[in-house]
Amino acid sequence: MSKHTFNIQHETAWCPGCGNFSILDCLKTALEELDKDPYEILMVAGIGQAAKTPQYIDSNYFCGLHGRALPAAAAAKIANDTLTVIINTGDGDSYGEGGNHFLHNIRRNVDITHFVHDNQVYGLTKGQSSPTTDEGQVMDVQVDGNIIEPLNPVLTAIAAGAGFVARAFSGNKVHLVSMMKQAIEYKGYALVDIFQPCVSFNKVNTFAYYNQRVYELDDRYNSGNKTAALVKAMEHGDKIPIGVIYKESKKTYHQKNSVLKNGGPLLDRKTKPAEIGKLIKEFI
Amino acid sequence: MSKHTFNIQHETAWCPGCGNFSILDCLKTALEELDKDPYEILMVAGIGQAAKTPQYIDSNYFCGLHGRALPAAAAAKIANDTLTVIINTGDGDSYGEGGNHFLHNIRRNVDITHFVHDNQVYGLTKGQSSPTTDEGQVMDVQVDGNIIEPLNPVLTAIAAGAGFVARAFSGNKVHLVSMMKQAIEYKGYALVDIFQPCVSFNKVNTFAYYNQRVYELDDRYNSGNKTAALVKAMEHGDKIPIGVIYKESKKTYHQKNSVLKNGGPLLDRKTKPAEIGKLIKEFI
Amino acid sequence: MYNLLIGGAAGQGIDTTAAILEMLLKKSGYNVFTSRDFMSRIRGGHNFSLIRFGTEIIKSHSNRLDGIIALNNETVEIHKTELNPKGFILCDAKIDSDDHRTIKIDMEGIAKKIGNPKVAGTVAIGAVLKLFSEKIDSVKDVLKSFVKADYLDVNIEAITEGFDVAENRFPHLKGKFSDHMILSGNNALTLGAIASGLKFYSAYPMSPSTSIMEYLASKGVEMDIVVEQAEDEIAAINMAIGASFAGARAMTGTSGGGFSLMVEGLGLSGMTEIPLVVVDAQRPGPVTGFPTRTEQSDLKFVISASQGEFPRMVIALRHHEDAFYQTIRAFNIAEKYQIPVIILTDQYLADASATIKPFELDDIDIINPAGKKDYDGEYLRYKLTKDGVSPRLIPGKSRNFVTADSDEHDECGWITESADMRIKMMDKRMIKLDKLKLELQEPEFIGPESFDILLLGWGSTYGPIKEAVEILNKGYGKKPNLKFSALVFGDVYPLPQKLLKEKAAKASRIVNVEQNATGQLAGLIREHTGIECTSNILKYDGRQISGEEIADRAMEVSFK
Amino acid sequence: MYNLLIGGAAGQGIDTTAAILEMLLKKSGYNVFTSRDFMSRIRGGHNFSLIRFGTEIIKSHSNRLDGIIALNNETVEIHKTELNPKGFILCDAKIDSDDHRTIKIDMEGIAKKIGNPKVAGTVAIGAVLKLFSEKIDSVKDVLKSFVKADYLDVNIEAITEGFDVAENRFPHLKGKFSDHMILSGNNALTLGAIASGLKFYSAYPMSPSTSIMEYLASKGVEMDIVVEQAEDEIAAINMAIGASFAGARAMTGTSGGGFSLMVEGLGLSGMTEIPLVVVDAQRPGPVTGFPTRTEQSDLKFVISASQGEFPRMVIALRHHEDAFYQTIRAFNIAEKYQIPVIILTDQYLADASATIKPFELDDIDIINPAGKKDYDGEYLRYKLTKDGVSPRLIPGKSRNFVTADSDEHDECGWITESADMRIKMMDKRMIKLDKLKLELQEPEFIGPESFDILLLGWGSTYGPIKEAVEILNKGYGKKPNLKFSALVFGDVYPLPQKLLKEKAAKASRIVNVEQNATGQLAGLIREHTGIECTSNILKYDGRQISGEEIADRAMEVSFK
Ligand SMILES: Cc1ncc(C[n+]2csc(CCOP(=O)(O)OP(=O)(O)O)c2C)c(N)n1
Ligand SMILES: Cc1ncc(C[n+]2csc(CCOP(=O)(O)OP(=O)(O)O)c2C)c(N)n1
Ligand code: SF4
Ligand code: SF4
Ligand SMILES: [Mg+2]
Ligand SMILES: [Mg+2]
Repeated sequence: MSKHTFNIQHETAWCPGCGNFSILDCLKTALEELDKDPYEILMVAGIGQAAKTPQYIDSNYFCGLHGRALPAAAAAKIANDTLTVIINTGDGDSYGEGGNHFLHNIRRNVDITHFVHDNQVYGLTKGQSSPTTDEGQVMDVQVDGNIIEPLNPVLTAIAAGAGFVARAFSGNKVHLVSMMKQAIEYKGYALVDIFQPCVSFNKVNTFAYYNQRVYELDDRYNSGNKTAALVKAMEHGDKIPIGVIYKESKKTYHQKNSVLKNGGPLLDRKTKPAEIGKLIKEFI
Repeated sequence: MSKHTFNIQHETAWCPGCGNFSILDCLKTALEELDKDPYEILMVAGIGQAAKTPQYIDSNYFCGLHGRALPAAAAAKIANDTLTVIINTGDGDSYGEGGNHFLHNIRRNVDITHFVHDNQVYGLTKGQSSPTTDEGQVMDVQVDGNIIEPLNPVLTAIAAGAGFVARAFSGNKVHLVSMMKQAIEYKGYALVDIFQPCVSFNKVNTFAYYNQRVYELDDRYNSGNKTAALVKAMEHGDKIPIGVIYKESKKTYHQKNSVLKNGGPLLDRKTKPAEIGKLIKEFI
Repeated sequence: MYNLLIGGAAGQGIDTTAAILEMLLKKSGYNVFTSRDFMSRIRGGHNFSLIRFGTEIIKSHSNRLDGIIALNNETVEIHKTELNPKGFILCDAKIDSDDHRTIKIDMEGIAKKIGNPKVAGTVAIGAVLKLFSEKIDSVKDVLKSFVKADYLDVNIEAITEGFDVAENRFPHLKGKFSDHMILSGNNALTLGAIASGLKFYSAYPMSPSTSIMEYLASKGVEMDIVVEQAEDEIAAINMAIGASFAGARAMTGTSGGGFSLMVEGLGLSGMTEIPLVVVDAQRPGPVTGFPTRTEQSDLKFVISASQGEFPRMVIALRHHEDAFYQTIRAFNIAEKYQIPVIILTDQYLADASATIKPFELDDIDIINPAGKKDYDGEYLRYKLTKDGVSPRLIPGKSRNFVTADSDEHDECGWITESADMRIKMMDKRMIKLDKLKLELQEPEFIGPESFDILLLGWGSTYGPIKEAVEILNKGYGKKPNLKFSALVFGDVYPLPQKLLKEKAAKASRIVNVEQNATGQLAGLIREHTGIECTSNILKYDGRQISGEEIADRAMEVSFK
Repeated sequence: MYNLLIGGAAGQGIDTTAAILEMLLKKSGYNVFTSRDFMSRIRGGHNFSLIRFGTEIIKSHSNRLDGIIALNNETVEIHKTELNPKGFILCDAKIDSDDHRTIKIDMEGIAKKIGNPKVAGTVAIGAVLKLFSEKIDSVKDVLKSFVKADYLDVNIEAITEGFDVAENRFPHLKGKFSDHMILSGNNALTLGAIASGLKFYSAYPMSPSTSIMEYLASKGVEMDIVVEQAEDEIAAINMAIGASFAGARAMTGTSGGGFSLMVEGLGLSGMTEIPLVVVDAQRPGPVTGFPTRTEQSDLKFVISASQGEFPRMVIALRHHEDAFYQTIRAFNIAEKYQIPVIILTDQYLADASATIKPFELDDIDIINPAGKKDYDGEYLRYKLTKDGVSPRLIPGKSRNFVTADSDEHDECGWITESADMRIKMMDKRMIKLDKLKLELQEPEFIGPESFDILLLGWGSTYGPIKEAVEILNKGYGKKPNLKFSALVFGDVYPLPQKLLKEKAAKASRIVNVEQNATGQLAGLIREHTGIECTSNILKYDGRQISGEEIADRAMEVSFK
């Protein structure tokens, strides 16, 4: 049994039936089951519907700029590695406006967890196509159907060098909780791309759509083989695998950085006047 | 024999021995061999050493902002598809500052050609690590060695959905010319990542380093198989393949866009006053 | 004049209900003005529209209500104090309201009865039409453009049912505006861009600018306009510049947050002398701020955005006519001087609809994109000329090379490190402002030639200020003999100074009215003319100031 | 005082040669000031350093040369007109120079002889030392910090050989500065940041800011500072904000182009009240402009950058002492008011080295990052307080939740749509400026209390302006009795006004001196005080104005 609860009394701004509710529930469950102390959790987000998640969970939070959750999160962890840093934000936020940070924070491999509420749409701005919107889908701006091939975030993340890449579905809560726990426990940057039905703006990728297609990866699947993982990540049609697609143990930023690898949390280290005196002398 | 020459009398700002010279030569040769008219070429770049290339070739050019070559190039092509639009710019420009445009212009698939002078370093700013700098390499800012895993641009491009992805080496000019020609002829976004020794700031990835490692892909390699391509793209150690790693025929932006797919170049289309009158009536 | 409020939760269809009602009222002759107040959420919360209609020209909203159409309890709760004693609250039978002014109609019941629970809101339209003594013969014509064909009949039935259960209460005022347009500020702006020959629009969604992209996208094929949703705002502006360089008339649009990301691109347009029009539809900052509300706080920002110095122009839209005609002017100036032109609008104007004369296309001159001719001598893209404007050609359209470089460059466009060339190029670029200043438009003067107090403003506060001047000059408050006039700026940068200096010299007090917290126009005016405002009326709660509020506060500060 | 120029192509090692010479001259007692002029390329072109040394305090460069050390032909060609008649041109035997002032030394021959062609430049150092009647005993000590151990001996030999072939020409002036520091403006700034307890620096390389990152990286392990090269400037500023939020003192630095990309992040710091120090090392714009040259053209930009309104402070560095002490003050103010503070420097100051008193650490007060205490009552991160400053805690360091949201929020940090809360929060944030204004530093007053003409300036023109005032008051030009004084601003925003108003009232003319094309300070002053400058001395060719040039131009404009 967990010592902590992450419930907060705060009305959400989400639509009834939205997949975000399940994701929020699962996150609370995951944190409780991991026995995390709310005061050591830092929730980070950008801007969007998904990005409101931190407001609805009892924890520290930082809701910064649209697209810029990752750099702020990574730096907060660098400053204080006793924090558990978790990003919950949207697909547009993560892969659209924030695409460059996505690529490079994978490489940076700070020990943070990235949950993408992938509703394949820009929700808060009312229904434009996002980087993961299906080709052909008629959207608010894509009036003749989206002509841009969707990004496969899972495949791209593996290719860019991510050490933990998983896919989940808000409609399979037991599985999602398990993915979340594994991602949080993973040492390094962990991505979970979560299918999240948007009842207001995505009439194609509905709950039923996902529910019919997703299947859980079982023990026969070896998530340690990169080539197999790349192939598995490309499976995205009538059947879509959910689970840990790729997992590899890698040295984290903290383990490699010559300042961080020794000594306590960065924020607790004091600058010594004597040391500054030494630097001054070098210029005399 | 070609009708045109792309030579220009203009002193370059490059260091003697720099790989950029060969790339420039090869580009001119490729354009001549393709019998391109200089006035129909638009060279595009960001900012950096490689990004000075357009200045040294007789053509139209647009040297915009650091990291922002791709969006400007794609839009110029959208405006006027009679132009041959070629981007020559650096690894930092393309994958660092410009990473988000890299991801999304792959998806956009406008018919443009992207030559990355990949010297695995920030040259113009004097030797900081770039997204492709090897791990462990001591650089100007990475004084204890670079701790960030390099991006594999070829692998990432294939994963993100690029239809033409090649690797080349400035030291193999015959091969490079062939890659350039194929890339320019390809209908859609084409990437050629070109190893380019930087004699001033990269003391690891030298001419000899590349020369020892690269080998040309031959006919036995099937560049049409995506899984094989992903595997081939990961081959990056003692032996590094050069050649077309992946090629797939895809519909271009122009072929899919409902405005562009019919009618002539966008810039030649006139807005008709009568049509505007119709729009006005809709509000009455 | 009548003031109606329709309120409810997000997702209850207030916007469509209001739009249908607006069009019907306009068609029956009224001048209609509707402003929109909504929250940054998709479902729930509290949103409302203020529909004002009458027989004069209306340019602003009012909070003194004649009627409330409440789609939920909250609407009644929040707004009933704004309702005048003879007003009405129209709502569904199941809504709690013991106010004696309430008219309850079983909208849900009616909707269910006719077979579609979603048309409950439409029942209200019918009832309102009856209350205002309208006819409903031509309802079908209007509904066609708002409702899908399959749902047309049931909606007409809903209106008819609503009409039948209500009674005539207010007389029909019989305006002369049925042949006018009714449209939002953003739609007017977009039409202006289309009329200018826009061929390429790249943007990233951001309220309150998104509707520009939406409207353009819906007309893309028809008007040969490519609308590209970019991966971010940096891409959006660099795409617009690339397209403009290549010869397609281009624009990008965003709100302040996106503009922040476009700052470097703005300088690129300035440095490479590539015409560019950028729309900043302002909302309250800093950063995300109030995403769906209104403010005028980006003025100084856009005037000085980007490193270094280059010529630019900033035009603030004051009303729906401006939105159309000034957008066309923005394109012409961008082309003529080869500079970036920023159009400032805001959520109030962007989302409000107004009734205006159909746009005149006959006397519009469009300056065509760059020449395409060959040069006999050497073609120099950045030729040093007296007025700073060099011959712009389109790449691929002549036997000349067209170049652009963000480094300092020589007349050819080649990178230079020369001190001498630097000075020449800076002077060449900056001198364009000299000629531009000669064609600036003076602010609009409102009110009597002889006055005591001069109000100043810019952009969308035009309507409220105009109304305030009328109210104040009718004999208002403590000093009914005090006379008020106003100057409202459209061109804000470079700042036109002639009329300002003339009127300021006659004023006993100058009162600056802005929808921001620091009085940015006042700062700009003092910087450029030395004229200091006596006091400020500032509002920064995200809700547009009304004529009445300005009048009240102007009275207050006129005695301090 | 002596003025030397060392010139050659990029890659010929001018920087190291100059650095060694500087240190040797300083060690022998001189006050040395070196400014750097180089091109945006790695090899070739024409670069030079101006080394000025003497027995008084030197704060600027001069182009009236006593000696030229030419590593290539071009240097002779370009600079010989600046050389005074008794000056010398020291160069390699193979360089073309028929000027009678030329001293040719077979540097390449000597270098080859002693076994390393690369030390040809070092031979010149030896020769210069001899010309200026220096000793070379302590050369080894100095060389150690510039040259790898393996190359130490050959370099010493090169110096000795050069020393031996030259002759004494200029007397040694014997200064008292041997115990002073000599360092660049960026190094002084960086030391200030380190002394402030900096723990995290994120940046993207950009001239002329890169040397901050380089110096910090070289001391990272020693001083427990994480230096992160970000993927772009947007990441850089968002990382700095994230680290600061989490309790590590953080800074980011860039030039104008990178600052353009940081604009939105700046607003985030303002809105979420997270302390942040941002360095903008200016270079000539617009956009890429002149990447390696100097300008002061980002002033208005940084003052109004980002959408919406929030409090910020802008400090311009005037000289190397400022670079250290004002950086510390920037961190303190950022922390105390929980606001972003922008430090403006420029290429001239960033790259120039000066001789200054060793920094005093004893009387430095560092305001510590946010408290870590628990609250008895409810902890409200954005508590409405009188002075606008709310209790800042560090997440994870207490049993309270620490929040930040870029939307408008309530005292808890939760998103709000309330008009009332909006006004309260805007007022709370903006009111911090009231207290900040009380601790602004007035501009430095230079010159006689009683004067005719007041020069105005800000930032790195401090040295040149100071020198100009000295020149002008010695009886200069057409009106030798005219007296000049100057005010040079360090704090530029909010603008300190007291001394300005006082001195302006006494001036018969006010002449504004700026390294830009539009006179940005003059605009700012007029906006805030109504004071109008009589004329401007503006320079925007990327080369820093000298005291002599200001004196000449001040004379000119004083008679217009
Ligand atoms: C710089 C900037 N550009 C645009 C916006 C407007 N905006 C807010 S959220 C959003 C997209 C949201 O999509 P996603 O991240 O998928 O989240 P969702 O709402 O679908 O959960 C956009 C474009 C913004 N706030 N800031
Ligand atoms: C916004 C912005 N940030 C930083 C810079 C400085 N800058 C110029 S070129 C460059 C990197 C060059 O690296 P790369 O693209 O690999 O080109 P290379 O010089 O190696 O050919 C940087 C960081 C800039 N010009 N603009
Ligand atoms: S708009 Fe979509 S994503 Fe947003 S709350 Fe509603 S259903 Fe969820
Ligand atoms: S610095 Fe490197 S990339 Fe640049 S020109 Fe020199 S060798 Fe080439
Ligand atoms: Mg989404
Ligand atoms: Mg490079």
